[in-house]
Amino acid sequence: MPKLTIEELEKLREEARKTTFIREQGQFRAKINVHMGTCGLAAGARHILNAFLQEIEKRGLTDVLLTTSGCAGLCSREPMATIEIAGQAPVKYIDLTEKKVEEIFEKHIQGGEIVTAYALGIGSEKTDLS
Amino acid sequence: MAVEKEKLYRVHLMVCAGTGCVSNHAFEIKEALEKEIKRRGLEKEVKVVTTGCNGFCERGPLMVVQPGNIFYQMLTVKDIPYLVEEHLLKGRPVKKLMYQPPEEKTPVPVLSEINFFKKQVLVALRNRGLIDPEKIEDYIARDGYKALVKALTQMTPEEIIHEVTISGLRGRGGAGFPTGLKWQLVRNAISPDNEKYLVCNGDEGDPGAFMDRSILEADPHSVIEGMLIGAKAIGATQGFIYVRNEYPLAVKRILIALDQARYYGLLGHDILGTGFDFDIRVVRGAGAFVCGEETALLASIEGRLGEPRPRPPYPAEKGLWGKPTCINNVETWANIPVIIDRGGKWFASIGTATSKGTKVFSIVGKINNTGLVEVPMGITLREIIYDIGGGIPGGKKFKAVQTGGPSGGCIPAELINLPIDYESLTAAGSMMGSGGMVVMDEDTCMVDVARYFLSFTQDESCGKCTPCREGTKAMLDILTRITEGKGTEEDLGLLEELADTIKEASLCGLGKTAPNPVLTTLRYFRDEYIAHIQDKKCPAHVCRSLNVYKIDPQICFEKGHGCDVCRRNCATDAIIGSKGEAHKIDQTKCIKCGVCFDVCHFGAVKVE
Amino acid sequence: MIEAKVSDILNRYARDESSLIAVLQDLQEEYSYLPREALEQISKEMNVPLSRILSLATFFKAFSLKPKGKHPINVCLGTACHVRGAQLILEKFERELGIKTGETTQDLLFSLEAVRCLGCCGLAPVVMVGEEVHGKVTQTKVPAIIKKYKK
Amino acid sequence: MITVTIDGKKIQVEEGTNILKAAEKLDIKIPTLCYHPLIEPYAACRVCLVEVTLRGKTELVTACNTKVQEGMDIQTTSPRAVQSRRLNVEMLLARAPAAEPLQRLAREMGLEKPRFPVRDPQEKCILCGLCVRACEEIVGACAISFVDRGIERKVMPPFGEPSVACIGCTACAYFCPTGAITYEDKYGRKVIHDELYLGPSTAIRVPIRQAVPMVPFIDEKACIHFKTGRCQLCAKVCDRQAINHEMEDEVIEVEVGSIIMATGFKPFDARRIPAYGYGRLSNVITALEFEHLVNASGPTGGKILLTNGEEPKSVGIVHCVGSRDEHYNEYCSRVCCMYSLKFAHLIKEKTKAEIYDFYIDLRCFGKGYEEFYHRLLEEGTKFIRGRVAEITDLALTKEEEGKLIIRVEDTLLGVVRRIPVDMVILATGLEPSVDHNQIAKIFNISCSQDMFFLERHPKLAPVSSFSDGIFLAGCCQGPKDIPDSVAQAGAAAAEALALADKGVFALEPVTAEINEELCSGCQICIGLCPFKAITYDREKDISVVNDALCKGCGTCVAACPSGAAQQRHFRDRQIMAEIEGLLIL
Repeated sequence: MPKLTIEELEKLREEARKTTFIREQGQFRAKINVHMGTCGLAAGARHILNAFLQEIEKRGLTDVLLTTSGCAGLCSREPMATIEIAGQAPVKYIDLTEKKVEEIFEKHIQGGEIVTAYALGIGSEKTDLS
Repeated sequence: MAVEKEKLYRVHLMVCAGTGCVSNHAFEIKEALEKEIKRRGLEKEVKVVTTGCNGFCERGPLMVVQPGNIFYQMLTVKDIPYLVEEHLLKGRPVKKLMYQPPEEKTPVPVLSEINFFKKQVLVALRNRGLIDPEKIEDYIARDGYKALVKALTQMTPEEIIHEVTISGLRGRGGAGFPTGLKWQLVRNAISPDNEKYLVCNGDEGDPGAFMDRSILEADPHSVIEGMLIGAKAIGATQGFIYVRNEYPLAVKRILIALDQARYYGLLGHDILGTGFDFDIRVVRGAGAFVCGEETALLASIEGRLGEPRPRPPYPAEKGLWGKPTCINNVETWANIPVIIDRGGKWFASIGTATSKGTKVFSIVGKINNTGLVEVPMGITLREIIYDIGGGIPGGKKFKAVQTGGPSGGCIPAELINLPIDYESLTAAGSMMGSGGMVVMDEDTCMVDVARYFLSFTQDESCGKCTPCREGTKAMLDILTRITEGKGTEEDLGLLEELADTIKEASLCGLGKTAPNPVLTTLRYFRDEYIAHIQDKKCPAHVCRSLNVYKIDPQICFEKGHGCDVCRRNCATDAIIGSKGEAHKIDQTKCIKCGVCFDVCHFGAVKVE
Repeated sequence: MIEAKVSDILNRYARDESSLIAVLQDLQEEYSYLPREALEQISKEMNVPLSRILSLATFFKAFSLKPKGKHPINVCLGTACHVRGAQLILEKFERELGIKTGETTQDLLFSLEAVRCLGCCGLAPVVMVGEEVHGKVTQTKVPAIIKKYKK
Repeated sequence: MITVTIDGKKIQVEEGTNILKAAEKLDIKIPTLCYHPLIEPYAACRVCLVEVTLRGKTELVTACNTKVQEGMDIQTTSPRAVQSRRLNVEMLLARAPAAEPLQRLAREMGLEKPRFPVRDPQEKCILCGLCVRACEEIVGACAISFVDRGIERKVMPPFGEPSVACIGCTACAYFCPTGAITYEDKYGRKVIHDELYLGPSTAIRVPIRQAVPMVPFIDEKACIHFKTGRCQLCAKVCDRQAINHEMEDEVIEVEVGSIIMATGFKPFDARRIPAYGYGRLSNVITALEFEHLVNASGPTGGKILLTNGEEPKSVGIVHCVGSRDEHYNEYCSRVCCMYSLKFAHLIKEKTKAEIYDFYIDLRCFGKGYEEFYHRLLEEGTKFIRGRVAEITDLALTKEEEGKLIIRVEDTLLGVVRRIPVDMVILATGLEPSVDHNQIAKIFNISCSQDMFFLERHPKLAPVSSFSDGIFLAGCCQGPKDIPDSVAQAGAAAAEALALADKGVFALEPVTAEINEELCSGCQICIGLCPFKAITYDREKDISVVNDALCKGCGTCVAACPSGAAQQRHFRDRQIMAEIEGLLIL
């Protein structure tokens, strides 16, 4: 599509942003942290991660950050993910499946409503560090 | 050039592919990463992006993991499998590959927390490490060509020039001429056939300076966009980017960027459908420092000898092929899009009263964090050297910093609180120059440094005018004499006399500034000259003719048991002795190369 | 042979003087020096006086009128390298190769040049052999570097 | 006009004037080395530095390329300027200690020896680039250029070899202020390098010394402008703007009533007599060359010198070179005897040389000529009667070494002599001019046996030719000295004037006519008519005689196959009647 018009340039910018936004240190509306320790991986955390990724891509969101972290400590309830909406306390979800991910994404991340059925609890553990 | 639709990845690995890191095998790291990611089946989630220079060259090869801004440094191919498994698979950043400041015990994981990066304000380098310089889409995503749209659709040439004028931007190539004023001059200049040219000076010749290279490598489109805006402002239809041929990577990336911009119609005829025409050609330099001087550069673009000509007429009136020509340096052009996008006032809010905005410096020499930094004008030398540069290695004493390359001068340790701007540097006898900073510690001989810079300018003098051609040679002869212990006190007077005349009488900037390193070292470090002349000693043990290498027999025998390493490494068989006994140096054979000093593990070799 | 190559290079550019330096650069890349016949041909075909070509060819450091070695060794004498002892490295190379700076070994394997700043100041002192960069070089590492390319 | 102050004096100069020229107007001299008014300023030597204050800013600028601006205050002798200039000269002196203008400048500044090491005491080049710029800007040859850079910089043709681009104009040497570029005087011209031989050394010259009119001309073959399209310096420096390179040769048609031929002669080419060694032996010269030599405005300023620059101690003058010689010209050239005597007299007057005159007969026929000959005898010129057989430099005895030996039979003594001399002057004779054959054809003039133009009658019509209205003057008719030439020219002019004065011309009635009825139009007569008097009338298909051109020679009458051509006064009928009359007697 050579020879851009000004509108096309803006469209191209929007497109490009959809894939590069994660490099920015800007403010994200929501942060998803998939716990990927050995146990998490064994329990299928990979699929959960991919499911979240697909949701973001499908919706073309640039304000939702997807990260991973190590073992969350509760190995029996893996795969787990922590979702944090800016300004709110983080929520840990347990025993995730791809189907649950879709629901959580729709209701919690997009709708702002915690899906209590899958949630372990709100807030994080207290630590001495940091 | 078909554009593939980009996929969303959860992780971007930003591998630095600037010249420094490439020299450190960054591309091998990239290949290893890709191989390992594939092996682990992560190729759909993790993307490897090669970026331009990140600035922290000392620690290369470098990689930043996004999101999270996790900074890895000094990577080797061996580290990669572990790094991929731990960080990308298990989500556990690898501490041992992170940067650990010398004075602290714990590594710093996040890039923005590292002192080297913390104090920097990125304007010209705004995209470094964040985009793939070979992808125009990455640049566009970060508001690239937004300023161009604004300039083309909402601003008149006068408004553009006005915006640049109120920004207070001054030429970043060295002389610090107000950019807005220069543009106005070129705009006002009359060209018989209405043709005007625009040139980007990327002939970065100062040894120890590499900011232009870095910008061209990391963010070529910012320069192209700046030139497009400049072209609209002054009414030019053709631009040239003059790049040193010693920077092959920069040449390659700028050529790719030009192709991409042309593909999208951001260069050529009827840009973005606004009826504006402009195109850019790349001209490679061929190895002559003097071509950084604007009239010499223009001659060289025309295919003539890179020899300066008298000014006036200035290029703004009569430049390339006699037409009005606007020459700005790479960094200046890269600043333009931001100024247009965010407004001149915003830019002017950074910096000092007379020096606005930020400046890119390369800090090299005897410093812990060698690299490229962008800082607001007015920052003190101390902040740059200690806070950003991490101080002097090995706990040595800071002696001086040389700014402005061969045209600049040495600023002594006493002036460490000097704020960095055009005026204060000039007052201190140095200059801003293109932004090279060479840090020197107590082991640096200032006479040798002066001699070094003079040998550089003498070697690079084009030979046209008498003072520069003959004068620098005469000065170099004297300095060489002094470093060999053959100097006399009259020599200092003659040096000063020569320096004054060369400064006043030379044709171009190269000659006019060539004596600066000598003049400033004479001003601040006269005692070192005197030591060379009167005591025939080099206090820093750098001037080899004045050094004497000796082996302490006691240490050699007791600690090293006559290890014989020095004898085996000696180039001239000047070391006498055999294994198990104390060694000796035959001074008649010694060429003072210092190898024995370097190889002795026991400190038995001494320099006097 | 040379004639065809030169024509090939000339065809890459517009035949006006502003392309002259680029043509010479390509020629230098092709042959590692500027052969006399080639310069004479360029002069004729580009309609540029030979004297002007010669003055360019001797002015710019990138050009050489004499053949270069197979492995050009460029020792960086930039500021950062200088303060970290690059001069000694250069002299070590001179001694090891038995040639002076600017010369080529008899077997046409190496030529030794001093250059001003390769832009890798973080790795000072730096030596570039062909395209390969060697950083943080010491005098004792020099023989090994030479040996690597002797094969 | 712009007002500036130079050394405290105010002056008004035109806009665009450089400081150097402005100062010149006040008789203030600023030293320069790399500046030349005909070449673009280069500002490289930096010895014309002056201190300039403009709008409160004071700086050193080069006077050669800085244009004056309103309100400039220029100090040519400020301590700062003087100091910088002096040091620049000192530095240059260390580079080129043998450069004379530099030495002079240094002495004026009170400099004896430079404080910097001298690399080459013989060096003269100060790298001012005038040669390079002249070769490029003015000549357009681009045969030389700067090579290398910085302290290694030098001027050279490509690869240091004689350049194919060089046109041998020696402009480089001309503009070189220090004599660092030299040329040799060879083949009678300046030679920059041996591979080149390109005609005479200057393109603008006077045809010969003492030429009349004394007007120079541009030799297109030697002129740079006609080779490269550049230069035109002569036009730039000519105040009267008398030079126009665009001018071309043109053919002018003039209708005249009569023509005086004065096409002159050419001197005999002495090379044709190999035994005399002309062109091979350097001190054997021709009479004309001696005239150049002895001329006060000549190459030696009128001094009689040998090629080695010394005065000759003995000179031989050989008469009758190419004249009175059955191998070349049998006739006597008439002037050689007398000019040879003049030469002998001049040599005697200017040098103390011994003079030998080798003659066959001395022909001193004019008024006062014999007396001149007697004076020469008294002056001690040695006259030897006999034709010179050979001139050689092969010495047989010690006295002959390094000399030219004239071998001659002294017919008065009847012995063969070898006479060693330093210089030989060949008294070359006069020959018809190079193109006399063509001229003769165009004007229908007959030539005599010696190939000079033939007069109508040696006694009764010595200045007329056989063509009416064409007269002869001077040596085109035969060898003559100046008085004879002048006399004949006067006579020719009088003849021409007589025609013009009358305005009408009475034709001889004895001309041919063609009877229209008998003429078959065969045109045989047209080809035969020596005076081109018959033309062909296409309409009537007959030949027609032009009465004004016909000389009544009768050729056409004799040749006409149909008897259509008849000669008035000599018609067949009349001739037959005459024959009959004779037979009756």
